[in-house]
Amino acid sequence: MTDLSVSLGKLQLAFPTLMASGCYGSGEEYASFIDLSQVGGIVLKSVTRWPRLGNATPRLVPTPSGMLNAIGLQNPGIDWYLEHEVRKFADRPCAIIGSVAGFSVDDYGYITERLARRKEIAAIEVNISCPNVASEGETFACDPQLTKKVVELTRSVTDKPLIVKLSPNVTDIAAIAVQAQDAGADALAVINTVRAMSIDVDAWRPRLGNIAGGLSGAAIRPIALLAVYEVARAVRIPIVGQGGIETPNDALEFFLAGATAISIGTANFTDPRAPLRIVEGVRDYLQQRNLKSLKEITGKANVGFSNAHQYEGDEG
Amino acid sequence: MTDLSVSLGKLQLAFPTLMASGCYGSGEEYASFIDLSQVGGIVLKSVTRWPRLGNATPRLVPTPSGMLNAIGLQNPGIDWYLEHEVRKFADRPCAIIGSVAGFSVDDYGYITERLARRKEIAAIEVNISCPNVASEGETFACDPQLTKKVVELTRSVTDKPLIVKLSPNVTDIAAIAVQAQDAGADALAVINTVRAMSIDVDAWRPRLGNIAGGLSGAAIRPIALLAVYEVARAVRIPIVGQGGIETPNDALEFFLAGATAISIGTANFTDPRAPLRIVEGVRDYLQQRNLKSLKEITGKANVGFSNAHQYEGDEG
Amino acid sequence: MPLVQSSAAVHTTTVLDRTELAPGVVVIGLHAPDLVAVTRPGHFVMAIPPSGERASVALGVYEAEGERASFMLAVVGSRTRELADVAPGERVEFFGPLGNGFDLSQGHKNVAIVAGGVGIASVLLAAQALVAGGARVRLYYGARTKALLADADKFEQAGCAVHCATDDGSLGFSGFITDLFAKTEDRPDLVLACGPSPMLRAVCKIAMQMNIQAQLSLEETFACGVGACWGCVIPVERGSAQAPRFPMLSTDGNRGDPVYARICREGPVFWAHELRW
Amino acid sequence: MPLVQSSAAVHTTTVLDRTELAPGVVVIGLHAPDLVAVTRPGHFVMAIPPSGERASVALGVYEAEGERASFMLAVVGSRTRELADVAPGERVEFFGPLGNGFDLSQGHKNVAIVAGGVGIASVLLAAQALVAGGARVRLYYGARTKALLADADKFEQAGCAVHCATDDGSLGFSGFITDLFAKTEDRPDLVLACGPSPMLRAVCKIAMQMNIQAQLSLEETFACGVGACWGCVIPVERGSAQAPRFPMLSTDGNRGDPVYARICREGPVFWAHELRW
Ligand SMILES: Cc1cc2nc3c(=O)[nH]c(=O)nc-3n(C[C@H](O)[C@H](O)[C@H](O)COP(=O)(O)OP(=O)(O)OC[C@H]3O[C@@H](n4cnc5c(N)ncnc54)[C@H](O)[C@@H]3O)c2cc1C
Ligand SMILES: Cc1cc2nc3c(=O)[nH]c(=O)nc-3n(C[C@H](O)[C@H](O)[C@H](O)COP(=O)(O)OP(=O)(O)OC[C@H]3O[C@@H](n4cnc5c(N)ncnc54)[C@H](O)[C@@H]3O)c2cc1C
Ligand SMILES: Cc1cc2nc3c(=O)[nH]c(=O)nc-3n(C[C@H](O)[C@H](O)[C@H](O)COP(=O)(O)O)c2cc1C
Ligand SMILES: Cc1cc2nc3c(=O)[nH]c(=O)nc-3n(C[C@H](O)[C@H](O)[C@H](O)COP(=O)(O)O)c2cc1C
Ligand code: FES
Ligand code: FES
Repeated sequence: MTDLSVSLGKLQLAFPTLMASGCYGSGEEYASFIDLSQVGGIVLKSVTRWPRLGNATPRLVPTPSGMLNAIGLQNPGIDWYLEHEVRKFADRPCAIIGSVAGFSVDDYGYITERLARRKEIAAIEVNISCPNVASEGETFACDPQLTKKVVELTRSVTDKPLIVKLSPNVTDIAAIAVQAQDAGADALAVINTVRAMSIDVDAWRPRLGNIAGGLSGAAIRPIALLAVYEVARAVRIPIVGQGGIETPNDALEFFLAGATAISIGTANFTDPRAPLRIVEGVRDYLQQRNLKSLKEITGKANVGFSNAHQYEGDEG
Repeated sequence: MTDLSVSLGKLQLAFPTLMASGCYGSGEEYASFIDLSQVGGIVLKSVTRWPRLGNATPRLVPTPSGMLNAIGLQNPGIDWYLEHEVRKFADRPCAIIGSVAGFSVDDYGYITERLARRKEIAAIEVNISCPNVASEGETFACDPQLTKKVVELTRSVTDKPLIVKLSPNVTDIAAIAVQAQDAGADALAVINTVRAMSIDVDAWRPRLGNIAGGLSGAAIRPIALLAVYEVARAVRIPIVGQGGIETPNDALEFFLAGATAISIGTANFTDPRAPLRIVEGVRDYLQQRNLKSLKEITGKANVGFSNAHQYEGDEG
Repeated sequence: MPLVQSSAAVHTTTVLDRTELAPGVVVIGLHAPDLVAVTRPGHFVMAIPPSGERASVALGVYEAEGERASFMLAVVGSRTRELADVAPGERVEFFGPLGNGFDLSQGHKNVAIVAGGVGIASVLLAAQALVAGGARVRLYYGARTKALLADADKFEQAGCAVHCATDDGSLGFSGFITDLFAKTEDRPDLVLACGPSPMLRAVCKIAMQMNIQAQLSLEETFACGVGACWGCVIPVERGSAQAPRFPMLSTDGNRGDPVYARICREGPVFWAHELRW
Repeated sequence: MPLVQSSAAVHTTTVLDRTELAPGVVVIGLHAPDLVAVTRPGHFVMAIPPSGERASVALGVYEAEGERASFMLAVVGSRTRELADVAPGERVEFFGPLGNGFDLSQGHKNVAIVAGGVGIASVLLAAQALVAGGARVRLYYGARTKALLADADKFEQAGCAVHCATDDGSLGFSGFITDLFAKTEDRPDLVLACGPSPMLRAVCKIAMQMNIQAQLSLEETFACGVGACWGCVIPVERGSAQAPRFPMLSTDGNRGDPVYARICREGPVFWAHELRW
């Protein structure tokens, strides 16, 4: 049997497929379409310290091969969440990974500590690629120092696996990745959405209520893939690749670039069976090549700059 | 008559449409498909100090709603260029804008000085979003200090209009834009391609000879649009918007975001008439609304963060 | 008043028939007995474009009888174009039925249905169910031009009185359908409506003035269609039947009214008096 | 030996006919007298996919006679699928003809043409011109399976001897067409070839061994198709007829051989002995 199980630190996953935060509710929304025991895990919608209404509408805009979203972390806040929501996750047939978002370094520690204590939660994803009101609209993941502080603090409050989710909206994602690793992250989620916008030319107004939003879907796949490739060359901890993964071929690109697992977000919106088709296709690929496990391909396209002409290479 | 002329500093353009550097050769390649007197200007392929072979092949990869390229600035070098190429541009019926690329700050000054002296060249685009061997693979446009140095030097060697071309692969493009403006740029080109990659899962190898490349086309349009919007709020000089512009509607989004002119690159590959269709559609739009010139819409979607809920807004 | 809950699955179906009602408006009939068995008036599905390259598209369930269900498609962009191009014998996949449909459980006896454009597709099942339940049902149906009214006879066959309006006056009343509806002297005890947003707002206002209850089927850009992404929200009254049952800061930034409900999950049908738009 | 130069324009044409040769292989006939007037053997066009949402696709000009030109399309992805789906009466736009075609000016008398798969589309005009010029012409045509060889009779009609091979042995020689060609005892004085890269490399090797001149029509991913982007290059001998006429560092990083030529502009047809791949 081809082995598709992977581990992210101490977190064992039967399949290398996570359902991306904010795209899968708590899994209940998709339970009538696919057998949730066939996915590796579900990353819950990010939760904050206080209840949040989320952003003004519209919150979604379709774009070429992708979509913009600006949900604004609509969620009930950690108190209600712990009291009413978390217990519902107990009987999910796959790993449940909490996602925490904060507006100060302190928020992350506080929420992580409370959430990680619950047995229903197998691991915590630290979403530092959301806005940081304290530092004037920048996200934590855009600042190596803030990244370090958040990860150190969350590390100090739990032994459960910590996945730190990075932003692509930076000059050097590998440098941020190294900070997160050195501060104690068990794994890295690469990447969150790419900042973008759309304008209604009849109304002379941004289409999103929030003006700017995050681009996801196939359009960003090549961007996400390079981010994974570069981060993989810089760190030793596992990477959860994400950004526009829709097919087995897409998933394989991310494994070859250096991802240990992948997350599937927007592709579920097109077809809820996407995670099953991806796992099936990846299994076929390994079997056809007599490969026993994903380890045999992880990072294998991660070649050095061996090309003789690389020294003069660029994207001009 | 609706006025579609615009100016970028002292550079007057009969139409707001530039043909993007590296995508249009020297215009001769497209002369049998469209009347070049109907485009605002042509930005030539970037030229370097020495002849360059360019990158190893393959150099192109199609991606969802876009493409990757890693040409590597194949060009004959400034000496041959001045002697054999530039004179051919004399009779072009639109503005000819030279593009210079360098591997050191000094390169930019040297090439700009020599190229700008030629009467065939109406303005210079300073392509600082290409690799900088001196600073280890980073591009000049990723570093505010290098941006400043390059622009100051090129400014000191010519009075011709200088358009500085920025990279989207940075944490804060507006900050770089301000540096370029303060150092003497007459206009800014926003954006160059987005760094990305693709992997061949059969060969276990990156698809591009150069490993990484630049993503262009409709996929990056929402990313480019936000970059223009943010730069427009930070600077006083005109912006040449670019990235995935294919239709009149796309062009109008960029004008409303704050672009004075636009560049068209990848769309020419799909249909060489794209620049004409865009100009026609923009003219119709203005006429239908009784608007006399593009000035009446430039930056008009550039609203403040007036939304009541913005304070809690993000892209989660 | 809880609205009807759906029971959803992924369906792989075969195209039985394809009818072009007017330029750019197509009805696609599918062999879909499993959908027919569970769908209720006001439900929608998410149709997966055949190439799989594009996002799925929300479509109201138009007809559902025996083994055949159908959708009415207005071609407005690349996804609806691709779906409208399918030929009989080809495969169409979708997931659903989704959302909460119309609440027809309260024994209303005199019902007016107001529909605009392809909004008509979301109300035929409701009209049939109401007539079957003994209600007197009128359809007010508006469209840009005559050709688009082609399927109005389905409502006559169902036993409804049909009143038409066209923007260009090519058939029936010349003007907005809501203007025609506003003139009625036969006050209904329930209004159902589906169509473009401005039409729904007008219906809402008229219903308030007449002091009649109204249920509106709303359209928004959807991503997931199943309540997972919180992208399709609309402000509703806090504490209303359709408001999410957990704390939220309000749209005023205070712990007050209103709050956001998901159109795809708490809707797409909302009671007019619970909306705060 | 300068190759033929083209004279290009944007063409808007109407589909005359559409023939499915084999599953996934289609010939589209277009009313395109302006293209017929200027196209030469080995030319290609960039076809604009009807929706305008996708990049244009390089296609060899297959037939060109009277007012009709045709293209042969192998459906391999979304762009070729969209183009192959057009129906008679619909509009197809393209720009071209582009590139330098085959050089048939040198009075060769005994020509072998080696084609693989839809590569056949790029050599029919050459075969016709050679026969018309008095040459004896043989076609070696290989494909995966029999069904794909459907159009070989066009070459017979043109007066060529046709030798077929299929990978699965369903028609003609069982194996690669190049293996069949290598066995010939009738040594041609010129070889033309078009097909997948491994086939072209094999042809190149055989031609060298036989000491015959060969012209190869190459395929690569194109962006512009007109020589503007330098994306489609291949290493050629510095100083060869097809090498760009300006200084370039070589592929060895020195000022030596080879240098990069654009397949779309300096090619797509190259003399085998000038390539350095
Ligand atoms: C609950 C629900 C039920 C629906 N039921 C139906 C149905 O039964 N039949 C049906 O045809 N559609 C229905 N719709 C609308 C349909 O989902 C959208 O029109 C469709 O997603 C558009 O996809 P597209 O890719 O073709 O167009 P896009 O590319 O997304 O849009 C193209 C252009 O059309 C505009 N546009 C988008 N939607 C509409 C619209 N509805 N009317 C006019 N212009 C529009 C856009 O602003 C854009 O300019 C329903 C929507 C919802 C939420
Ligand atoms: C000068 C020239 C002339 C050409 N003439 C013709 C012609 O006459 N008829 C024709 O059908 N094609 C021809 N081609 C090839 C054609 O341009 C490409 O196959 C087409 O661009 C593929 O577009 P797509 O979007 O359908 O596929 P893509 O989405 O680009 O590719 C889909 C998949 O098919 C693979 N693929 C791409 N091209 C081929 C191929 N040629 N064979 C097998 N697999 C492939 C890709 O690697 C990918 O996996 C020519 C190419 C050139 C450069
Ligand atoms: C509607 C939507 C909501 C999202 N919400 C969150 C969130 O709350 N927390 C988070 O970490 N990422 C969030 N994301 C980002 C996704 O988890 C994922 O990283 C991103 O969409 C890229 O993957 P994809 O292209 O497969 O969707 C959201 C994405 C979408 C489309
Ligand atoms: C094939 C190709 C080559 C390019 N070469 C250059 C170049 O030499 N110099 C430069 O400044 N930009 C270059 N660019 C970037 C374009 O000028 C343009 O900024 C970018 O492609 C975004 O616009 P688009 O999406 O309309 O193509 C190149 C782009 C492409 C696709
Ligand atoms: S579309 Fe996702 S919650 Fe409604
Ligand atoms: S494809 Fe652009 S130069 Fe050949």
